[in-house]
Amino acid sequence: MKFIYYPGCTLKNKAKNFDIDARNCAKILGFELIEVDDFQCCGGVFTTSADEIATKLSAVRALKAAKKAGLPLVTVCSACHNVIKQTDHAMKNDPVFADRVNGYINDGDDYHGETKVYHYLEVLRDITGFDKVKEKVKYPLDMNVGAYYGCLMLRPGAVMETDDPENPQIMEQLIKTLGGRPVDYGMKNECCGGYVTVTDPGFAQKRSKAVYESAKKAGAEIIVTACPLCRYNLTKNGADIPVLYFTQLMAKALIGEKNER
Amino acid sequence: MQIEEKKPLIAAFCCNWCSYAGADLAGNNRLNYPDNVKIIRVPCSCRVDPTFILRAFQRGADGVLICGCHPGDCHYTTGNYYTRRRMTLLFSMLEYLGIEKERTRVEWVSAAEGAKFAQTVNEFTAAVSALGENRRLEDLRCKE
Amino acid sequence: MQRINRSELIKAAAKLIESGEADRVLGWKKGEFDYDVTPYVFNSIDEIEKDFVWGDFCGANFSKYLIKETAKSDKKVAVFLKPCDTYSFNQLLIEHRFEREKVCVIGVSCSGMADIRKIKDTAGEGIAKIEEQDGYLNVFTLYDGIVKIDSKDALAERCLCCTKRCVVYDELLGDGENKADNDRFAKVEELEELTEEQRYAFWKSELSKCIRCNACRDVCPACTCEKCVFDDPRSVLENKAAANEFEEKLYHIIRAFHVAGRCTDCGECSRVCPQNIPLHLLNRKFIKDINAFYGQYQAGEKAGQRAPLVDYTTEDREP
Amino acid sequence: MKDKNELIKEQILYQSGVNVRKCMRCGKCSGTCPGYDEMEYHPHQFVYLVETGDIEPLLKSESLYKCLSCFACVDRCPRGVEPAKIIEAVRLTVIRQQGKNKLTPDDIPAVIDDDIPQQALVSAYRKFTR
Amino acid sequence: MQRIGVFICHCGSNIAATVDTSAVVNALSAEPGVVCAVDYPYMCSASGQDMIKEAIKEKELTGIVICSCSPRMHEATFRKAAAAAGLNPYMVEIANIREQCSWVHKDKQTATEKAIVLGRAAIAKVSLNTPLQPGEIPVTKRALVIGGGIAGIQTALDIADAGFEVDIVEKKPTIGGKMAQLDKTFPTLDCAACILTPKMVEASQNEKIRIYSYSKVEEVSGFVGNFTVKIRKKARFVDENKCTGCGLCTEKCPVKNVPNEFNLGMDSRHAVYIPFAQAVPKVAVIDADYCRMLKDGKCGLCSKICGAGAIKYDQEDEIIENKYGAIVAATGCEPIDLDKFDEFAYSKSKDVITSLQFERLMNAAGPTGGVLLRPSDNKHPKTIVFVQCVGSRCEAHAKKGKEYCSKICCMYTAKHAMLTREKYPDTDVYVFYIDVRTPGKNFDEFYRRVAEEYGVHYIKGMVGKICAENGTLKVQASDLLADKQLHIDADLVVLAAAIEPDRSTRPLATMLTASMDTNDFFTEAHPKLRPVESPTAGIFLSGCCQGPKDIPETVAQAGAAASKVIGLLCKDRLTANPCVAHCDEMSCNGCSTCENVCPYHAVTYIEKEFRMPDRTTKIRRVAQVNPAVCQGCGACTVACPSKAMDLYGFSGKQIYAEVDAICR
Repeated sequence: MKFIYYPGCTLKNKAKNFDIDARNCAKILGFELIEVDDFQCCGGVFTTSADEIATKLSAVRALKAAKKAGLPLVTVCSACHNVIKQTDHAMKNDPVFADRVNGYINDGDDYHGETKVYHYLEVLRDITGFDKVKEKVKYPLDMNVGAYYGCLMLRPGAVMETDDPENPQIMEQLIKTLGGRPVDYGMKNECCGGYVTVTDPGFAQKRSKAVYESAKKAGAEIIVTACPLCRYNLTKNGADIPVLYFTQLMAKALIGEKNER
Repeated sequence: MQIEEKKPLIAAFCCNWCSYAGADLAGNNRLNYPDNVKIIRVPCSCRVDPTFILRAFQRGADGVLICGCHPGDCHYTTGNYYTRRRMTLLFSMLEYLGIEKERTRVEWVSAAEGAKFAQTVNEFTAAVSALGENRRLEDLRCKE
Repeated sequence: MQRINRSELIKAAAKLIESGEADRVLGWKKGEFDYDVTPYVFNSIDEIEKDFVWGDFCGANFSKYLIKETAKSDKKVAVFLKPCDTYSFNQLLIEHRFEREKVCVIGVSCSGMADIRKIKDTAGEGIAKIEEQDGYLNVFTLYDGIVKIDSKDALAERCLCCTKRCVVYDELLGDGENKADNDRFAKVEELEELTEEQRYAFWKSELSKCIRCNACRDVCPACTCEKCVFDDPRSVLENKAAANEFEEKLYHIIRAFHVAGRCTDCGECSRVCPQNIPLHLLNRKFIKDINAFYGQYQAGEKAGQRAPLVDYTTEDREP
Repeated sequence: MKDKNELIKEQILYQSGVNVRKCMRCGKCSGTCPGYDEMEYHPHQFVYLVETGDIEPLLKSESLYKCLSCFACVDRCPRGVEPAKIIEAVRLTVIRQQGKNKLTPDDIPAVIDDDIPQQALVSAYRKFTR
Repeated sequence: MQRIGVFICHCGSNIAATVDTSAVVNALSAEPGVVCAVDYPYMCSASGQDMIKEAIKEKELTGIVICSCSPRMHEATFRKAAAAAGLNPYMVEIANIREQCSWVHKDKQTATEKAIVLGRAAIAKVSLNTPLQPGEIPVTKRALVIGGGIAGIQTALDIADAGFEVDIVEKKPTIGGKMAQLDKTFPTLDCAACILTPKMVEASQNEKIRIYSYSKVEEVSGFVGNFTVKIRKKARFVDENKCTGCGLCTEKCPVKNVPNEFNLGMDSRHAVYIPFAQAVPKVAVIDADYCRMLKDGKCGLCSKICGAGAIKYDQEDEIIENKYGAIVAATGCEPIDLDKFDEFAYSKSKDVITSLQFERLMNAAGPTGGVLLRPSDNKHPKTIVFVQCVGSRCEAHAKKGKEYCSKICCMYTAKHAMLTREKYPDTDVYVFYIDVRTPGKNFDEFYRRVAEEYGVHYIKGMVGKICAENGTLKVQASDLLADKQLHIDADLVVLAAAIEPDRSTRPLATMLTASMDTNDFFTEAHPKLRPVESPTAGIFLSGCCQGPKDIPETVAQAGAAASKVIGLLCKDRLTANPCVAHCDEMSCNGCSTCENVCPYHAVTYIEKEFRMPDRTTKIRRVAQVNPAVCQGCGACTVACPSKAMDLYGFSGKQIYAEVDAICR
């Protein structure tokens, strides 16, 4: 199985591990990630305003690249996933928006939501299958892991359709598959403070603290996430347990500590 | 003998349960309306066949009014929903053929709406009178 | 020029007869003139090989014939249906007019049919013979010799905007799809743009040509009533000939209304009208309105679908 | 003639695509909002004040920059009102005015550290500047 | 040729003051077919009627026209008079020259002209009338009630009380329904069991009532007065006639860990069980999903210890076919699934419960013996948060919850709050509400007492998020009036879940050909005037299957449904309205168009053999109208392309004649 892969800028820079482990694990699990040529930054957030076109063009270009290749598009970063999925939804369901975007790009190949968009986790669950992942586990994890979803991967639920936004299980399933013990805690789908960390660090700190305290109280020894900003906020704001990307956790179980870069 | 100008003639089909009762209520409340309108009682507005309307025009009616229960209140639960579709399409077709659309009208009149019935008849009669005689859809043989 | 050639059709029909699947075939037979093709029930392969024709004049839609034909015997009848014919076929199935099990449908891809009127407009009267060759029609006329007409220029109006596909078949010859991109409602819209007086004048001049030959009704695959209201003394609408203007209008309005929501827009009514009345413009008005008011609907597209006039939503528009 | 307030309201409703009249005043958005205590005006008030057309105080409020766009209010609203989209539309009304950017390049060096992901800066820029 | 008599009423001066009645007499007597035309001050009076009767006999009239008030006033009167004189009552037509003429016009000349036109139309119509005989339908004098909750029990008791036999079909092993699970009832706080169980017993002991418990309706055919119903009596593996309900088997059964549905899974029961102590019938039932004997053939303990020899492992489902004159749907409601409301941690914490679970926790026969202990650790909760409108009043596109108000939640939540504070005054009780809706006798007074005297914190606002953390439920909510976000550490959270029709309702409605709304509640024949009847004749509605209701309303509606049933069953025969559709088979295409538009499913199709003019025969599909079911709306007549469908009393020909008369 082949996918067009949209890593996003942060994964090329501050979150290289996230990207490298995603690629390594894909190799082991037997699917191929073909990076989008010259991808542009997704913009980090989806602007909900009806008259915002320009900020969504890079997502449309990525979607069109996948459409052209005739392959599904996959992302690992929750933020990229959110922007691309929401843009795709708008292209599919909002004809006015789609007309304006297509009119702007105007390359003779209009896009109307033809590309299937997956999050890496969805590929594991819906295409590879967790049972297949399980077969490849060499070093089963023996720890309590708190899955941290944040908001971008889940909401708006009607568009993202990744999982039940109020009680997601996809990362828990992965943790179990890898031999770990998922820890359920109330704040797993609440916001870490997000981009407000730039303008109001104190506020972001409160939100992050609430999240990792909740995970710790529930017995988590480690937190996994799919978002570089979540990881940054939690780590910077005093999480005293490790915060890893879920791909890193997978790499631990599939490849082992030693091979960790 | 003086030749009178022909008064416009209007045939009204009223469903037994709402609109006919609404017309009765207009009477009970002594609300005046023009005598041009003659009411034909049908069990439900959905009994009104398009040919009844064409027949009326053929025979010299200048306007045709169809009254039924408000959608959702039909005595037979769904009858007026069919009426609504049938008449929408029929009237659109008549307009397409060049028949003035002011000559046809559907109005939902409940048994409590005597005033609405009277007002509808007033307005409709005025609209039809303004058009004058129906010449586009009549059968000359019926004029003797 | 048809995409599928005659021999393929014959092969398909012969196979059904040989295997005993069907014992007769409803197809097109040569008529008096090349352009005058008539429906015929072929009872043997020999007969088919001899008289069966397939070409640009095979416009006739056989769906309606199946009502009587299926009732004749318990054996299956094979029938050729072009994409547009299959919609009529389905519509009749929806209305329980015959049993699907008694018919073998051979779906035939169609490249559009020629309109003899268009040919006559170019070549004039006195057509002795028409041959098809490489996308052209060679028209042999008594007065002007051979006139060469591009097949495309002779295409019937209904074919110029055909986007139909074979929606039902047991066997399909070719892809069974058409993708013309003309707007079939263009003429309707043009009329709608006119003033009331102009519309009235248009229809008055068109409908006054009507001679009440009933050809439109007799060919119409939606007009399959056991007893037509215009023939039924009980109906009060009965009359044999239009006595005046009103009756022409009444007849055509009522006929269009009776088939509204069931008309598949096959265009047979206009094809057979000896007076060239554009009757399909009445049907298309209803189709256009139905699409605009109640959502896109194509009669006969799906088995079991509910016609718009026997359906409703609580939110329908007001008349 | 429509007054300025009405025009702003119309603009906000168009941009957000939200029908504020669907709100039944349950306050679930504000019950669920993680930024509540940082805000002067709360999600339900954004919806309500846009509905009444009393938008001026919102335009002046710092609350505009406290919304995390976490969409919890959007997902949990029983009436499908989507308060976060209203807040975003109000914010855009402000920052699209000349010189009203919340974040300027000069602000960046102060907040930047070695680990901050590009994503944070890009997102904040997109939310807080024209 | 018809011989028509025309009778013109003055109605005192009501008509005569505006209409020149003698001019009308003159004009109408000249109409073809009219053999007599007379006027009289009061046609509806006894002497006026006598005049009509005499004229019918004397002049051998075949049809009469009365020019008078609206047919809605006196059509029935004049039809009776005609019948008394030997004329078919459907040979009467009324010209409405009062309400629609003399009362709305002022000018005598024009009013007179119009009266003449209306008279002519009536004459034209009556000339084409045909004598109609109202059909008669025999009535099976037995009713079926589907659902054995309080609605079904009350309906059955009332029907039986009137002397008719009635059967109850209940899908559970016992009747009682949701009410049996309740603790106390608002606003009087009667114990639910104390008022319900006597009714259950009464139903079981009433010789007119037969209870089919653990059964369901499998098939329904027929029409009003004549339904045939197949009932599947599921195997309970216990002989109902032998079992004494001693309960020995239910104690000895080795399978003990079956979630107890009666207590909503908060405790367990055995594989053989009696749902609750006052169950009716008090007969054990074996749960085939858990019983070791039925699953693996190993055990048989219950059979060994049953003194009555009632255990029957080889019992099979039984199909019973009965005939009924009327059917009452009383299938009730249930709380919605809260799977999609995990912002309230419903599936994460055992201490987030529904209100129905709370009823069981407060109930002396519940899993905790009536002591309020929370499910996770059996500790007494000190802080309880009630959340109202969970899944009610949601927008349709939000895709979770229902659009309607569930109606009962405000009151039961007030009750729960009160009972909690009364029994455990040391408990803090918070109620989060959007609106408190308490229309009902003594309802608002009750709610005010809860708020004012019981120290319950009523907070206007909604809970946004609940996190379960180390045994504490962290409740985050808004207090709209204080403009604050609240953070409450609760021990127990009670969600007032919306109620929805029982899941069995939709397939049942299909069987009954009764219509439903988009929420799967049954639709009533008229929302104001016929609230307990379905539009389908002979089907009646009782309780929450028609819409959310509390107990008093349910009981009231149950009684109303019963009285409608009694009214039907009292009759030996039903007189059908003869103005119904009929099909001319020769013209019928069999196209099903009429079937599609008929709201009553009165049209069916048969394959019929026809003799053709050429002496061959032909089998054709043709429509048949069931005159007992048809209500005569006429939708089919217009839909029919060949006009094979026509309507007695309002035939196409009659209406054309009226049109012609009016437009003459």
